[in-house]
Amino acid sequence: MRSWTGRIGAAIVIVLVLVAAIGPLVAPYSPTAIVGIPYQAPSGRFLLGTDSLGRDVLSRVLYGGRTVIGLASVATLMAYLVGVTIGLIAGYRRGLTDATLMRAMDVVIAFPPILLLLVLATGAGANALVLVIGVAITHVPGIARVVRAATLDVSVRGYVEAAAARGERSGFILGREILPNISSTILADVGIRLSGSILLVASVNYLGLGLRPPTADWALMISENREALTTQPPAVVVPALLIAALTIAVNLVADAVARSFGTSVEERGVAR
Amino acid sequence: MSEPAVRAEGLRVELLSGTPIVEDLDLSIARGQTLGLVGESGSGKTTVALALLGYRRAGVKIAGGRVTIAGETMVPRVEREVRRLRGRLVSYVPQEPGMALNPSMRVGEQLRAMLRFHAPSRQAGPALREALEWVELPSDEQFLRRFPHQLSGGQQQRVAIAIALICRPVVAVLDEPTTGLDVLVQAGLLAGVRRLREESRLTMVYVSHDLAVVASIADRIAVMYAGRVVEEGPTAELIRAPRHPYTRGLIEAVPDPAKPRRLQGIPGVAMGVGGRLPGCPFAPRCSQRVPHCDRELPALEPSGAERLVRCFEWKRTPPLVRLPPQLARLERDASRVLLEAEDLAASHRGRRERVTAAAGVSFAIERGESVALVGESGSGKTTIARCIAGLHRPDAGRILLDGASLAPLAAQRSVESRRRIQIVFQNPYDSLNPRHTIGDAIARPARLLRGLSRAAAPGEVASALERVRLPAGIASRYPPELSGGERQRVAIARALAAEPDLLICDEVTSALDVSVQAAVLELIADLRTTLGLSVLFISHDLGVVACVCDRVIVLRDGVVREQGPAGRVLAHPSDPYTIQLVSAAPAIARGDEDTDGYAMPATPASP
Amino acid sequence: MGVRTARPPLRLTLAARHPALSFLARRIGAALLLLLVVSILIFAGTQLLPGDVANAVLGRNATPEALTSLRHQLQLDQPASERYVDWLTGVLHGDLGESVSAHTAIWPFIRPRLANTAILALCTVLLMVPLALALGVLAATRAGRPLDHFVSVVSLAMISIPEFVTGTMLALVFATTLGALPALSLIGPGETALDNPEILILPIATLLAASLAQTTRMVRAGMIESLRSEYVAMARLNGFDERRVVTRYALRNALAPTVQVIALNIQWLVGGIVVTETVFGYPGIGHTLVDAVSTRDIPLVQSIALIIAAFYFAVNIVADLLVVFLIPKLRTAQ
Amino acid sequence: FGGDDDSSSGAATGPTGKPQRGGRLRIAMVGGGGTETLDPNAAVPNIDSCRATCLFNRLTRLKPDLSLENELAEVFEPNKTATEWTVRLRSGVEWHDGSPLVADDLLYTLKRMGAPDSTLAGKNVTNMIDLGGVKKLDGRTLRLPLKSGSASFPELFQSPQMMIVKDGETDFNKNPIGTGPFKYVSFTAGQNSLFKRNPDYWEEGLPYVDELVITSTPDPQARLNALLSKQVDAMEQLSFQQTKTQKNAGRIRVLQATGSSMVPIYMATTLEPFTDVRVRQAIRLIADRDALISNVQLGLGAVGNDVYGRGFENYNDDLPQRKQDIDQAKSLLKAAGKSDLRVTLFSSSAGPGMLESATVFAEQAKKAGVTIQVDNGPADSYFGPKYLKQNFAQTQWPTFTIFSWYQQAMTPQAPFNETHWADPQWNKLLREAEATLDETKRKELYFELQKIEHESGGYLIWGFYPLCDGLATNVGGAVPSAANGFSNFNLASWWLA
Ligand SMILES: Nc1ncnc2c1ncn2[C@@H]1O[C@H](COP(=O)(O)OP(=O)(O)OP(=O)(O)O)[C@@H](O)[C@H]1O
Ligand SMILES: Nc1ncnc2c1ncn2[C@@H]1O[C@H](COP(=O)(O)OP(=O)(O)OP(=O)(O)O)[C@@H](O)[C@H]1O
Ligand SMILES: [Mg+2]
Ligand SMILES: [Mg+2]
Repeated sequence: MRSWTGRIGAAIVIVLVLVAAIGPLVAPYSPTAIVGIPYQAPSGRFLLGTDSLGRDVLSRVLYGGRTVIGLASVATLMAYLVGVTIGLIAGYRRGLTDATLMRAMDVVIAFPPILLLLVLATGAGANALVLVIGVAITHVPGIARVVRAATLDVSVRGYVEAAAARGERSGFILGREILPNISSTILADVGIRLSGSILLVASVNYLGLGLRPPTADWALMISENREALTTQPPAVVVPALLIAALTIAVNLVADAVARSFGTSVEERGVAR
Repeated sequence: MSEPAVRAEGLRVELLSGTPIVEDLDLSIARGQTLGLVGESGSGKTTVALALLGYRRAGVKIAGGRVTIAGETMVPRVEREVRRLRGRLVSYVPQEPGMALNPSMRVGEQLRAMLRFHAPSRQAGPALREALEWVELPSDEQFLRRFPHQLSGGQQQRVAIAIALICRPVVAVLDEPTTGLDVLVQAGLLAGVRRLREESRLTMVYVSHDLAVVASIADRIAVMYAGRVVEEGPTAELIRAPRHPYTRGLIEAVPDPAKPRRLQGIPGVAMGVGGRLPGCPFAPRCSQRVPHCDRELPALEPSGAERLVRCFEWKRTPPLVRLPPQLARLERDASRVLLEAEDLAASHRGRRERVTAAAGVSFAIERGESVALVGESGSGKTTIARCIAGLHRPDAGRILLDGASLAPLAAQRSVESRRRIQIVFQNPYDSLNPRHTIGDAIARPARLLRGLSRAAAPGEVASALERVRLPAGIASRYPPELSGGERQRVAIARALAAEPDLLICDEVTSALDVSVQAAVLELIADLRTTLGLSVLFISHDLGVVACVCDRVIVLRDGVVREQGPAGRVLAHPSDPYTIQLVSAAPAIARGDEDTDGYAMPATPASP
Repeated sequence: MGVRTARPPLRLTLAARHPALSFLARRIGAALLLLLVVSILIFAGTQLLPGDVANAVLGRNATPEALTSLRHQLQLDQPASERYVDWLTGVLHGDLGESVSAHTAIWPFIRPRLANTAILALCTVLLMVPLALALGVLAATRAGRPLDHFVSVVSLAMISIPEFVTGTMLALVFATTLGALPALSLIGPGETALDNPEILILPIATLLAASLAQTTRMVRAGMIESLRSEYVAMARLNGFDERRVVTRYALRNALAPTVQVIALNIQWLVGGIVVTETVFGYPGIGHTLVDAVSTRDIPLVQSIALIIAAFYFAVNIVADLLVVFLIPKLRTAQ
Repeated sequence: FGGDDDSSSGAATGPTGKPQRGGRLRIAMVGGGGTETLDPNAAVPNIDSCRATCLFNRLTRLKPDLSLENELAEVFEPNKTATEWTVRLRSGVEWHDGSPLVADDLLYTLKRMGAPDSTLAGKNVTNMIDLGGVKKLDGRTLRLPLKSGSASFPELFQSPQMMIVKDGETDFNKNPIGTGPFKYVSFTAGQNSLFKRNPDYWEEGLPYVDELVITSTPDPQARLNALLSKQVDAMEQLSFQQTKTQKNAGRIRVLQATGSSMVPIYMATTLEPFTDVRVRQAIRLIADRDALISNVQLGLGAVGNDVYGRGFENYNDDLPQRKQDIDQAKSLLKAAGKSDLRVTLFSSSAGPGMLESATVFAEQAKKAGVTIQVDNGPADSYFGPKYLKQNFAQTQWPTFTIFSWYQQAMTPQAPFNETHWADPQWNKLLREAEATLDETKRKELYFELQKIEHESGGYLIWGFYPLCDGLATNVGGAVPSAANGFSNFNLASWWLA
């Protein structure tokens, strides 16, 4: 990663992940403990003041990154597991399998995302798993399409044909011959998708369809405390800034990664 | 004729990092003359061609030197000014017209846009007609309303040339205009260019990696190696008596369909950008190198009338010699048949209709025999090969191995029959998985098909590499670190690791430079004799076929037009299509014989 | 986006006979089939929700006795499959049925809300497309220079901020503090959003923030790719001036992928508009869908979801048609 | 009492002087989405009830001080044993279509509610009446025989769902005909309604404004923004934080009334672990009520004492105020063998501060060694299938009379007997109280009832929340009232300066 913006992004991501990871160890209070009266201004005791219930904002901020970062990452990972599998199979098998899988993806895309999340959240209960599944599902069709296109491309390459000619199992061909060679295509938009997941997780939590109070979560903090925007700004602004910083940073990294893949592709193009 | 049409002095082009691509390049072309610029891939031909128009690709800069076209300075000059001269003073014909024509603009519009911009005063109608006539294209409205994708490759290239000529430039730079075209189409286009050269006063720079093609077009030839011109001189003399060892090597490596003989490659690999050493860049591959060559770069010096050469030892360059012809094969013997195709029919399901790729194709391959499958692009060669390898399900017909019918798809075949037939693909850049080491790639078929143990793999890999004359150390490396020729050798080694009886080679050399091609062909010929392999050799290049094959099968539109011993089919073809193919194949008038080039059939490219 | 172009609709031979018509017919046929699948899935999904419309309608008055009685009146005691078939039969006859919570026919009930969302989305798109094209082209032609960096960073930041933050901030600044614009999208009885356009400004700005940035980036990427193409290099080698190269050569060929991006954004707009609608109390369809789910008004949920899905497919088809139109290779015979 | 208009510094006040006529009054309320209806008897969300009071009238109503007065009833009298009530309607009241209000309208309304397949809330009331035995005494008078004596019977008619509708009326969403201060103009469920002044309204001089627009705006911030940017003249339900902030900011007037509205925690007395009264008592002792009020309601609410009815005549304020007593709670739990009690508290954000109070309470319980897991369910189905089957949960009740509440939540017939309350002694006492027409006597009996609840009931009523609504400073005539959850909005008496 050569660009300075990418490096700044990476630095921010690392810092925020560290905050999320070790934050709970250094938090002065329990994130759910009521330690004061609501909406106290920052003071020596509460560095960022208190929130709507009189909990310590700093402690909740330190705890609240886990859910955003963790859930978004897990959701993105899950989306890739499913999407890559579907895309690989569709692209390699072609024909009817391909058509069926891709039409299924069309159906998923056409299913309004809010409805999906609403039904999941209300039907299966609002918990982390449901949130992760819901967010993952929204990514799957996109990933499957990209992977399918790349697979279509790679599956006619000589080495794949050679593997087929010597009678390798499909699993080997997909996993060992094709997958490693489409990984850069796949990785190129991981960052974008991750930041999309973060935004979606945050929005869903904000709408009350995701995690529920009293979980300490940056997005939830914004919605819980947003009425104190003018009276106790840190309770809203700090988590909002952290989410924005996180997504901006992830996007910066994603941009740089995509660009580095992009240039290497270009260079390959020129060299030929 | 005081001012030459093209003059380049001390031209230097570098990457932005400062690594030179082209260095101290001097050229001078008199008006009406055609200069051929040859050299292997990466030698800097395109870079030079573009620099003549004052153009540089992204990531590259023109770092020094001067270029003038008909007295107008092109380099150094600001982009805004130089751009106005492009297209009207000097124009460019790109290598791949399919990519270089605006896909969303009609042919007529692309031509008219040039006129409107560069010569608004000229009448569009006559100008269009004139330009299209030069390239032997119709100029009716119906044709002008076509989009580029509605043209054949040859037509696209002709349109590109028409665009380049429509503003009547002084100089036209043609960058590999026939590379990638079928032989017949190429022959037609070359004939057109030749006529243009004779009938107009156009000055041309003709860039190509194919010495035979350039020799048929150019008045003078400049040979490039590693960003420098290593030899320059009048075409006939240069071909007859090359003075630079590299030029000589190139000529030696060009196969000849009419007079097959063993080829001789230049050892080693061409030098890329970067890593250039202080001495002569060709020294590592040179057979007449002296210690001095490694230390100092020779200058491009006159070596007689109108000839320049960049070699300290050019006087020692031996004259071209006639190499022994290919050994003739034994008589046919039906009991020795290894593989037989019976009434093979195959097709591809297109978007709607089916494309027939083979219709009733029958042939047999004997043990130890090398059979060539030739034909123009799309004639079904690859499809037939894939049917045999079990990668494509035939519509009808049988494939017999030792008399036993084979299942249509590889997955259904026995391990043994999968082992006995191995295939090597055309593109060296995708025949090896870039994510697997060379060792893994070679060991895999041996382990899967021969049940080789994990422990025995390294030894097997080493011997396979040795067989294809690659160092054993290469086993731990990855394909991207290898050159094209090395990769094709590895692909062959991988096939050989299965200890096959039949090796299918699908255009294994067409993506390689001639010098490398020669070496790979040599290797295949050697393997045949040492291992007693049968080979099904697919190629569109009759010269290559003539060098390595015993028997030739000529294919067109999925139908066998003619088959028979290579010597007879290529020297005395009977089918009209074969006759056309043979006569269209470019060949070089070498110094060792007395042919005057080759005949040009006046077949225009079929639309 | 590149992926989309690889999808089957873009067929060469299809265009050979009745290009547009047969293309349309096949796409619409497929879309209808997919819609059926979508509607079954949605129905199945809604069956999993706890509680039912009777609970929602009766609220705190939901005595067990009243619940039974209302369920019977609303025919909720019939098997789910029967209710689905009833609804589907209605739809096939052009009747979306009755909302079980509002006791009115669904179509007149959602029509004004659909119109409101359509107005909002349309205004956003009408602003977004030219702006995104202009900004994207500007950034691409100045790639790597300060203006490009500025556009990149700003758009990145805009994409990264959730809409609910953008919306709340805009309302805080322009409505409650400056009092310049209404904070709440009040649409009077019998009016549409167009009757007092000022209520559209903040919602549009909010939607625009994210979607414009996204589209701009895509246009930029498409343009950069197009500017790197050989035909652009060739146009320069043919001596055309840069303005002509950018418009006639680069932009013209970058439009097709841009259309796909814009289509995606429109789909996103309609699917994701609910956040903005919530922030500004904008009476649109997203909101109605959320309400319908929370009141378990399944015919209403079904109908809205079906309309949204149909819209998705329609946008896809239109985009593909446009692409076919923009890429001569796809629309002309060989 | 009941309404306590806050006078903290900085709070804005309404205009003074004589009421002015005319203008368009615009109100933003929470709304109920597509379920909103103009059928007054089927009203559920506040917005329905508020519209019902604009278009219709009922027999009785609660005044801001929470005492009962007649509305359409001119006379509402019991016989000696309170088993038969005679109601005479006001004379001279006209429906919006000009026809007079008659006894048949009342009879129709009662029969509509009491129909066998009726889903209306009023069925709970009509079930007490022997509908077959109702006698029309004259054109304006009915005699209602009850199945058993009920001295508090008229109280039941103050509910907004008890509006009198016109004889034969069935479709209310298209041009409903009422007797109320406003007439119907238009209505779109989930969006807005437009009403106009009823010039022939029977209450002298009312209403003041010409037009009334009521808009559904679920998002609290959006409502406040609309009020602050003068898009509306009043908004329903300021959150506690908004109330605090806006009181200090002084840009709007806050109408605040605390009655008996509450989001208590309840324990089902027939389900483990709460079958043991000691566990119930312990749970009630765990609550730090002051902390709950200050943290959840930002100090705006009033402390509760585990009995309902604050603000009403019969509310027992002689009972000792229960306070947090962790030691006592621990020892009770120990005695009950539940020292390390773990229990799930079902909660949701279905009422103001509901979820928050669960969260705070769970924290407080830790001190007593009780682990409370808060299960936060979706608000829209909180009173759905699982309701009344949970052992430990939260609920919400608005301010209505104590007897109404008993009818809903405590008696054997109560449809929402959340605590599964079935105390024979308590039931007997209630029957006795309701057969007692003497007010002092009845009050004593009510005090007894509440004493039992205080000792062994299933509710943990830790506090009462205030109704806080926001008004633009040019709105006059608004009087705070806690009744029924929306009575701050007695829109007929409002005027615009
Ligand atoms: N923009 C660039 N960035 C990096 N390397 C470049 C660039 N342009 C050219 N080169 C390198 O410069 C060398 C010369 O390139 P050039 O295209 O001129 O060769 P060529 O002789 O035309 O080869 P070919 O026969 O393959 O077309 C090559 O090694 C190529 O990799
Ligand atoms: N995957 C495919 N789908 C559809 N048509 C195909 C496919 N592969 C090949 N064809 C068509 O089948 C015919 C035969 O193709 P094939 O590749 O066998 O020819 P070839 O002789 O190997 O040509 P080339 O010299 O260009 O490699 C051609 O017309 C080609 O367009
Ligand atoms: Mg080149
Ligand atoms: Mg081929």
